[in-house]
Amino acid sequence: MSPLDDLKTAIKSRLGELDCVIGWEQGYDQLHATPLFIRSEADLDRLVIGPLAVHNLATYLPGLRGKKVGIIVKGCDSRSVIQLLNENLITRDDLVVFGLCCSGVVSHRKIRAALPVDPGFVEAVDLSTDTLSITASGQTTILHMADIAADKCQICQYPNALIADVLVGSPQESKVLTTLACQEEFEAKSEAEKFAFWQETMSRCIRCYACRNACPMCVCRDFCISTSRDPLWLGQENTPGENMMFQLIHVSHLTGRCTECGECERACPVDIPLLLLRRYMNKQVQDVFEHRAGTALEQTPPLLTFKVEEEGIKERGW
Amino acid sequence: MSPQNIRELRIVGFLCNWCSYGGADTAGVGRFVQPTDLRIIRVPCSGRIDPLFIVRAFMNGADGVLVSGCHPRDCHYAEGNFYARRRLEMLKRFLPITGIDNRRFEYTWVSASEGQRWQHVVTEFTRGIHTLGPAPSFNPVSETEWNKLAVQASEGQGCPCHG
Amino acid sequence: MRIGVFICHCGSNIAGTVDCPKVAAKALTYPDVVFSTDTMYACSEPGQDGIIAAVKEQQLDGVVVASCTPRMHEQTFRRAVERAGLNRYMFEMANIREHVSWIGKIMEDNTIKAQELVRMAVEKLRRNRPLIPKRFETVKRVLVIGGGVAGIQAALDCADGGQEVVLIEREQSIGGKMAKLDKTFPTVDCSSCVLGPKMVDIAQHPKITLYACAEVESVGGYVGNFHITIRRKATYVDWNVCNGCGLCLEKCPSHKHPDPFNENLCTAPSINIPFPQAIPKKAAINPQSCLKLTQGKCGICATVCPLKCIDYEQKDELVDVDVGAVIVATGYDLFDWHKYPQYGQGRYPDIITSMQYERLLSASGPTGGQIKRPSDGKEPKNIVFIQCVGSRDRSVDRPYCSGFCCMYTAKQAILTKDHLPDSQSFVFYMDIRSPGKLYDEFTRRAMEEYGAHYVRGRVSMIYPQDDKLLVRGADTLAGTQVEVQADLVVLAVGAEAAAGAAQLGEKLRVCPDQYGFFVESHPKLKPVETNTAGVYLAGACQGPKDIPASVSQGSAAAAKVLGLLSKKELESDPAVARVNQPRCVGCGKCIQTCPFGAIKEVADRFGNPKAEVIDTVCQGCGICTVTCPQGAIQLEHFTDNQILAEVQALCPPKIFANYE
Amino acid sequence: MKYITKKNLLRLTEELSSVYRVLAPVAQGGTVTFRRFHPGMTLDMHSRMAAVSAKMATLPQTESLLLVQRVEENKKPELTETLPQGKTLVMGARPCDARGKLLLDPVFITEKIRDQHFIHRRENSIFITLACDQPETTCFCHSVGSGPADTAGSDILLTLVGEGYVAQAISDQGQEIVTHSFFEDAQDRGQQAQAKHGHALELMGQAHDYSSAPAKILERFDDMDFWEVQSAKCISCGACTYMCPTCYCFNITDNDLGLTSQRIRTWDNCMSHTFTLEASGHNPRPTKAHRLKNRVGHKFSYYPDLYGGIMACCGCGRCIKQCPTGVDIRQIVNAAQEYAQ
Repeated sequence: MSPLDDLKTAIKSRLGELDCVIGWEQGYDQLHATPLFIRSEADLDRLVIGPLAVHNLATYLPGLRGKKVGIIVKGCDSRSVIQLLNENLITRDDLVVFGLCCSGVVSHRKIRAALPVDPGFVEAVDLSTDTLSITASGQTTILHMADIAADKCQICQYPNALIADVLVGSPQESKVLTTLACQEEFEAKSEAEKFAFWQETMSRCIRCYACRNACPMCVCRDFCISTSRDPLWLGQENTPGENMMFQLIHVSHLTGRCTECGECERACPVDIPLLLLRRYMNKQVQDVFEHRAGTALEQTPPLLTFKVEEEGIKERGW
Repeated sequence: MSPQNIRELRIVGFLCNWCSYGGADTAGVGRFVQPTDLRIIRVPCSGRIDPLFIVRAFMNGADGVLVSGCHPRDCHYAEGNFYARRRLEMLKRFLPITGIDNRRFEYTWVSASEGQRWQHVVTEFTRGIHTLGPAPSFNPVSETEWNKLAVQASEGQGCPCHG
Repeated sequence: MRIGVFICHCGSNIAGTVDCPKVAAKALTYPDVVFSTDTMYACSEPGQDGIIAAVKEQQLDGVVVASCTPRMHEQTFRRAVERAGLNRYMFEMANIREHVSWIGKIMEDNTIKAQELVRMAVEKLRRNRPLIPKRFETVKRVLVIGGGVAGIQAALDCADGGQEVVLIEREQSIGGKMAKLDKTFPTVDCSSCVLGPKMVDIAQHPKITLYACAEVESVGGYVGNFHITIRRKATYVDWNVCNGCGLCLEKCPSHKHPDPFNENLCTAPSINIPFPQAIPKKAAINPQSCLKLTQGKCGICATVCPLKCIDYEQKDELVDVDVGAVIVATGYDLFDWHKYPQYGQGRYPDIITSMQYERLLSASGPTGGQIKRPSDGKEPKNIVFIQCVGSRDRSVDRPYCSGFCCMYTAKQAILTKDHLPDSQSFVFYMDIRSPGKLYDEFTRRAMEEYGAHYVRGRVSMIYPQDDKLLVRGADTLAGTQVEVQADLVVLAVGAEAAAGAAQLGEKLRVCPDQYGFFVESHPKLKPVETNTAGVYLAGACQGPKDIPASVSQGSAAAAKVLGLLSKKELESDPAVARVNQPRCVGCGKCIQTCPFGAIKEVADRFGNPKAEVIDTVCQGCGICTVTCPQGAIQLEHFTDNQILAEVQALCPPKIFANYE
Repeated sequence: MKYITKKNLLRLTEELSSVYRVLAPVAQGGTVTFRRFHPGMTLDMHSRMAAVSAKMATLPQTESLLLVQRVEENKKPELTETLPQGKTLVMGARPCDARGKLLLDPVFITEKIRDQHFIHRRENSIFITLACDQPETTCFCHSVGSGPADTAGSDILLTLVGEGYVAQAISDQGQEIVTHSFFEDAQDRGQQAQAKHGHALELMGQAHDYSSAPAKILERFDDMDFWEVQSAKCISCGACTYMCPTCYCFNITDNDLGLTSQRIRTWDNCMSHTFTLEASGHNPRPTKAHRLKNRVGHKFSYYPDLYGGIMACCGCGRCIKQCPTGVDIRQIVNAAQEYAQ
C-alpha cells in the first residue's frame, strides 16, 4: 500500500471521533493544492499528499481550539504543532496527528521563475520522484525537483513528523546542507545594501497581512497589535517604513518561537523574501540560547525564561 | 518639533526608574557634564522595555538608542533585567539583517550610585553615534528619493535568489 | 484636555543654564496646553499654591511640572494636584535639572532639550487617565527577622505598641553579637547587664512569639497581607518540655567540637545551651557532632534528661504565619581576615579577632574573664591592636568604613589596662573615627588615661620570634618603620553582610547593595523603609552600625510598622498591570514571566481562559506587558501608547502630503 | 487602428512619464506590480499578470485628506485639505483592471456624495490596456460581463501582434495619444488582433451564469453552517481584497502626532476583525465565516442588488490565484447557487 492509502486507512479509523481532519486536495489546477477539511469518508477520496501539498496546516489549529480535530503534518509542520502545544495554545488531547515522512515540497515561486511565462493555464502536471512536468499553454516543461524544492526543504533537518499518533511513509534522511547560499550571500552584504534592499522591497508590500495570518505562530490573529488602536503600534499608511515596522513586529514576536515553516514567505502575494529575516533571527536564537523552536515538547521559549548567568550573552563593557 | 540643533543627533534613552534613572540623577547632582543629545524616557523597569520601542525609535529616525537598567541581580523587581537582557541581546543581534547598524543600539547596567559610570556611558555612546553620523531614513524623504526607490526596485537589486 | 505647564527655575539651579521663560513660551504651542508659566521654586509653598490656583482658574485637567527629578518631588506635586481636585496621575514631570541644567553647559542646547522633555511629558500626559487605588485591610501582626539588639528593640516596641509580634532567630538564642560582648562603649557598662533584661522581656511579653533556630522559608503576599512560612529547624529536644536545667550538657560525652558562641576559642558539648543567659534557655543537639545522630550510638542525654524531652527523630517543622509587615534585622558577619597574607592566615594562634578578644575579656567566656593567650595560656604583656582589618580596603573589596572598630578597639585597650595593669597596648590605625556622643572623649581616654600607644600606620607583616610575634609596620606620622614585640595581636575585623542575606533578600524582594547590605528606600529620607512596601530594615543588615544606632533603627522601624498597621485599610498603587480581556488569547505567557505571581488564569463567560491581575500583588514592573504579543495586558501609567507617545514626541514620524 | 513596436511603446511611456504619473507593470523580486514608472525602467507587460491590480490609479492605498499643523508663533493649528494633483496614466493594465475601475464609480460618485478625491483621479487618469491573448485557469471575466479584449474603462486597447501592439483608441484622450509619431498604421495587423481576441475568448470556455447568484446567496444569509464550511480554509488575511480591482472599502484614520496631525484614507479589508469592530468591543462579524460571507455576498449579491444587477467582480481571478490557501470565490458562489437541502 502507498503512504496515501495508509494515511486514508488511518484517517478512516479515527474520523468518527473527530470534527474533521485537515489535509490537502487539488486546487484550481493540477499544479496547486489547497487545504481540505475532511468531514466524511467521501471527502477522503479527494485527499492528496506529496510535493504539491505545500501548506502548513498547523496554522488552523489555534482557531479550532475546543474541537477535536485531526491534522496531517509534514516534518516541518510538526514543529509548529509542538510549539503550539508548548505554548499552551492547543490541547494535545483534542488532537490526532497524522505524521508524514516528507521528501520535500515545491516552491511555486521557483517554478514560476523556471518558466518563461507564468504557468497560468496549466493543462497537465506529471509528477515523478525527481521531476515535475508541466504542460501549460501547449508547452511541456520538465523541471527537476532539486531545482524547484522549497528553500526549507534543501536544508531540512526534520523531514519526518516529530510528533505523530500515526506516522506513514518511510522515514527520510535529514539534509546535509544546513545553510542556504542565498541567505549567506545576503547576510554578507553591507548594512547600507541591506537597508536599501528592505527599503525597496517594503515599498511593494501592501500590508495584506497574509504573512501574519498564514503564520502558525501568529496566534493573536484578530488582536494583532498592528491593527489595533490601543495599543497603537502601527500607522495605517502604506509606507516602506510602516511596512518594515510591521515585519519587525512580526519577527520580534516570533523570537525563539519561529519554526521556519516558510508560510509567511509562501503566502506573500508580492513575493517578499521574509525568511531572510526569520532565518537570521533563528540563527541568533540558536547561537545564544541553543534553542530551536518546536523540536521538543516541554521546551520553554527562550524569552519567557532567563538564566542568572547567561553563557551565550557577552555584554559590552564600558 | 523645533528645528534641532545641528550639532546634536537624536539619541533616545530608556532608563529604569530605580537604578539607571537614579544613576543619571546622581550624575546630575555630581554635575558630571555630558553631551546634550540624549533624551531620557523613564520606565519602571528594564523589563518594561519592549524591543519594539527601540525599533520604533529607529524607524522614526532615531540616530541612537541607549537602554540602561539595574545591574543583573539588583533588579528592583528581582527579574526584570534578566528578561530585558535576553530581549535586548536578541534585538542587538538581529538589527544587522535589517540594515540598521547595531552600534546605534546599546544596552547596559548602571546603578543609582554610579553617576560617574553614567557620565562615561553617555559620553562614550554619544561619541560613537557622532562617529556613525545621522541614521538613514527608512522612508524616502523626498520625491527624488521615492523615484530612486522605484528605479532601484526595477533593477531588481537585493536578495540574490529572489532578486 | 486642558494642560498647564510649569517650568521651575529652581533658583538658579535650572535657570542658570536653561532659558525657562522660553521653554514656557514654547510649551504653549504644544497640543492641549492652555496655560504655561515659569516659576521660581515650583516645590515651595507659593509654587504649589500657584499650580493649584492655575488648575482652578484655567480649569486644567492635567499638569506638567518641569523641574528636578521625579524621584525627588513627584509625590510632592502629585499631592498638590490632588489638593487642586485632580487625580494624582493626571500629572507628569520633566526632569530639566539633573538631566539638563546640571549636566549641560550650553544654554541654547539645554533650552532645546528642556523644551523637548516638556513636550514629551505633555504627550505622555495627554494619554494619562485617572487611576483610583483599591483599599484593603491589613493583618495586625509583625514579623521580625533576627533577634539581635536591633530586632529585640523592634519587637519590643511593636509589641508595646499593641501589635502581635513573631520574632524569629536563626541561632539557638537571641542576643546576637551584643550577647557576646563583654562591655560596651563609651560607658563601659556590662553588655549582658544591658541586654539581658531586654531578652527576658522578649521571652515574657504576651504579644511576642519567639521562634529560635528558625528561618524564613518563603514569603508570599504583599504589604498588609504577607504569608510567611517559617522553617523551625530540628533541635532534637522538645522545647515545650525542656526547662534548661543543663544536666544533659554535663553528661554529654561528645564535647570536642568548637564552640561558636565563644568564637571557637574552646569546645562545647554536642547538646548545648550556648550561654547562661540564653533566651530561650533550651538545649539543642548539634547534629554534626552528636554521636547518636552521626553514629547511632550514645544516647546518654536521653537517659539523663529528667523531663525526657530528647527526641532524636525530630524533624524540621514548617509554621505559617500571616503578617502585615516585616522588619528585617539580620545583622552582619565579621570579615574573614584570613584573606590577608600579612596576618599569617591562621598559622599563629596568638593572632585573634576582636570578637575572640571580647570572649577572653568576658567573665562568662572560656577563660572566665582572664586574658590568656590561646597558644600557651600566658598572660600577654604587649598587645597589638590592628584596626581596619577588612575595612576601607579596596584590595579585599571592602572599601567602606565599618564605623565601630575605632570605638571598640579603644574600649578593648581600656579594658586590657583594667585587666592587666602592667600591660602595654599598641593600636595601629588609619584614622580615628569617633563621631558620636562622648565617643571622641572615649578614644582620648584610651590614649591619655590608659596609655594605649596609638601608631598611625598599617602593619605590613607579622612573624613569630621566639614565643612572641614581631609586628612590623609604618608610623606615617613619624615617617619611620616601627616594630613591636607582641604577646598577642588583636585584629579589629570589620563588618560584612550576613551570610544568607542574599537568599533572604530574594524571598523578601529586598535588594542587596554591591556589598550585600540591604538597600533602604532613600538614604536620607527613608532610611528604614525598603522598596518593597511593608518590609523595613533595622540594624546592621542595612550597613555597619554600632549598638545605639541599631537600637535607634529598631525603634524607627517599629514606629514605621506601628504607623502602617494603625491604618484600618491600606491603598494599593493603582499603577499596576491591567488585562483587556477581549484582547487576551489566554496563552498564559504573562503568568509565566510575572516575578510576583500577580497574574492568575480565569475563565470568561464563554469558558475561554483569560489572564487577570491581582492588584495588590502586582508591583508594576511591566514585564508582562512586554511578554504579551497582543498587548492585552498593559501596565497602567506606562502603557504602550504612553511610552510610544514619548518616543514619537522625540522622534516624530515623517508625514507625507502625498503617498503615491 | 494603429500599431506601435515594443521599443517605441517603451519610448512612448518614457515620454508620457514627464506629463503623467505613469503606473506600469514592473518586475521586482520575482513578482510584477504596478509601480511609478520613471525613464530608465523596463516594462514587464507579459511575464505575468501584475500581482496587485491597477486600482491604486483611482483609489490609492494611502491618501492624505487633511493636514493639521501647529506653527510655533501661532497657537491655532492650521488645517489644510490635501486634494490630489496631476494626471495619472496606467500603462499595461488588463481589461479586467479597466473594467474594475468602472465598478467603483457608483460608490464614490452619487447624487448625495461626490468624493472629490476619487473624482479628481477618475477624471484625470488614462488607461492604456493590453488585451489578454492567453487566459489563465483562474480567469472568469467573460462570466461577469467582460472579456479578454473588453474595452470598457480603457482609453487605448493594445493587442500583441508580432513584436509590437495593435492600438485601438477607445476614448478621445486615447485618440490623441495614438496620433503620436511612434504609432504607425496597423494595416492588416488589425485583423490579426481581432482573431487573437476571438481565440482568447474561445480558450476561456463556457461562461458561467451568475444571474441566480444574488438571490441564492441571500437565501444562505442566515445559514452559518454553510459559510463555516465554505470559509474553513480561509485564513482571514486581506490578500484577496487588496489585490482586487473592485474592492473599494476604505478606512479613515487620524494620526495624532501632536504638532502635526494628518487624516488619511487607506484601503480597508473586510476580512479583518477590526473592519466591523464597534467601539463597545462588540463585533457583528466575529468569525472569518461572517467576513467571507460578507465579501462573497457583497460582490455577488448586495452590490448587484444596489447597482442594477452588475456583479462587483471583474473576473480577474487574482483572489483565487494568490490566495495563500487557495480559496476559490467561484466555488463558493457555485455552492450557493447549487445549494440543495
